[in-house]
Amino acid sequence: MSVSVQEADFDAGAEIAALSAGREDVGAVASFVGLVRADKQAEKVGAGDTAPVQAMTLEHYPGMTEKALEAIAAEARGRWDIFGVRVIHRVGRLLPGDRIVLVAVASAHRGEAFAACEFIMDYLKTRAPFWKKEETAAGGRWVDARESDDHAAGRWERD
Amino acid sequence: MSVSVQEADFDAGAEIAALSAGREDVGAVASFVGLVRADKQAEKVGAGDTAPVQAMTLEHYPGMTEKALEAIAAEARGRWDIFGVRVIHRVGRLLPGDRIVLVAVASAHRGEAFAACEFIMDYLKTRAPFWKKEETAAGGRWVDARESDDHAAGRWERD
Amino acid sequence: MTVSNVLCFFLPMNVKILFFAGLREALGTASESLALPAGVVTVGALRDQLAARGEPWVALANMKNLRVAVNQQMVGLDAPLKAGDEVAFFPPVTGG
Amino acid sequence: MTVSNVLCFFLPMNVKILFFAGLREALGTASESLALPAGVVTVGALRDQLAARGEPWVALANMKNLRVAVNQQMVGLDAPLKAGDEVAFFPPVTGG
Repeated sequence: MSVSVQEADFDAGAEIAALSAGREDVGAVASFVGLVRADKQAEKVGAGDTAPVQAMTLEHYPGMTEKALEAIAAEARGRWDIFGVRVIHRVGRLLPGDRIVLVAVASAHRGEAFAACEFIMDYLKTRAPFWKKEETAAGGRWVDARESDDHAAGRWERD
Repeated sequence: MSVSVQEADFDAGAEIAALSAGREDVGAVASFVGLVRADKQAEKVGAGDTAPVQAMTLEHYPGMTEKALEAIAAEARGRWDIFGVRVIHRVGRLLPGDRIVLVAVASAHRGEAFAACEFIMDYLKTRAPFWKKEETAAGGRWVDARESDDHAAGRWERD
Repeated sequence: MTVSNVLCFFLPMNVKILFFAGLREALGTASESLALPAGVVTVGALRDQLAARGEPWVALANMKNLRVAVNQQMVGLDAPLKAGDEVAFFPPVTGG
Repeated sequence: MTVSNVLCFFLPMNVKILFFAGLREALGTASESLALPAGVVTVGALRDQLAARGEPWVALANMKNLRVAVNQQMVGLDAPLKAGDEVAFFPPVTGG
């Protein structure tokens, strides 16, 4: 289980390969890469304002961020029979098309790998202390949290 | 939308990156890599036989395979708002730890990317004409279809 | 009458039959071209016709979960068959 | 009495307070160290104490969906607070 918060970009293929390297029991690696969209702002401020995002700055809470990501990965390991988890989240200034986050999960079977990967992304979106500030021609603007993200994370709550 | 059936290995990172290259509207790339497990045979023949898989040979139906994969990808594009799909399935003789299949899906949002990626894998498992033959110390053996795969594909059936 | 005219007359009466995986091995052949016998108008009838050849062809009748494709589309045993079709028999698929 | 004895006595009375993202910008500060006032025993009471400073601190009271972490764990406003804690106030998170 490995979590990184870093300014540097990552190589998704190398990270995915590392999860099964030297092993013969991994049958499935599910992964997710999140990227900066230029059209994000348009969606937030309504049809009238379509200012494209020119850049995005990711702020985080050093120390707590790593702990939160470790806790999310540990929770996934408790719920599913998975062999390895890799989470990389970038911080600092990013441009449209840049990679923001990688989540990759290795398991024997695809069902568990997919479920754990989606679970980690959903929880990361609501529990890990990162904040995005978008720059458009109109200035900078902190991104509002999405209700749909709370909803997505809520799917995994146990009764 | 792009489908390949090939003997050669693939670079998952390069394929994932290609789905968002030059675009600023892709916010999410979900992907899956399937690999040869050495312990596959043990699971199939019961607790008494734990002969590890030494190699696996993948046979396919040239022509139909590509059509089936294209049809599965097209079905996914009809169901979800996704921008790109990449499917690579290897054939020929593979060893434990070798990559077998890649499915990667790009979308604006992670929910659609994950759903389409898992849908394509589930349908590929039941609709695409590939057959696996495992080699163990005890000889060669064609892999039986799994009921759980039919069940997984059945989740996506519309009423 | 030229040779090509003769070919045009006879070839469309044939179906191309393919076998894959364990079935291919059991039958000892990957494909054949067969003049579609009179009265064989469905995939199931063709399967029965082949199985009636005796060993090892009875495998086609005995196999649970036999899968069939006509012109590279998965179909049921009741699917219609016509001269010129490509018919494939195989076990349930196990890729991915 | 040595200097180190004095430090041992006074430092644990402080809480470290952190602010992030839009809240950090609104307050014009990222962190402060504060002697925990008598009677302030919950995160909510600390929030109220800070907000009572007036502008721009009232933002802490006015902000919908204010999130709080104590010692790097997300908690509710009713969470207990003690000297030596690290308290962080921030808007809902938006990473990923």
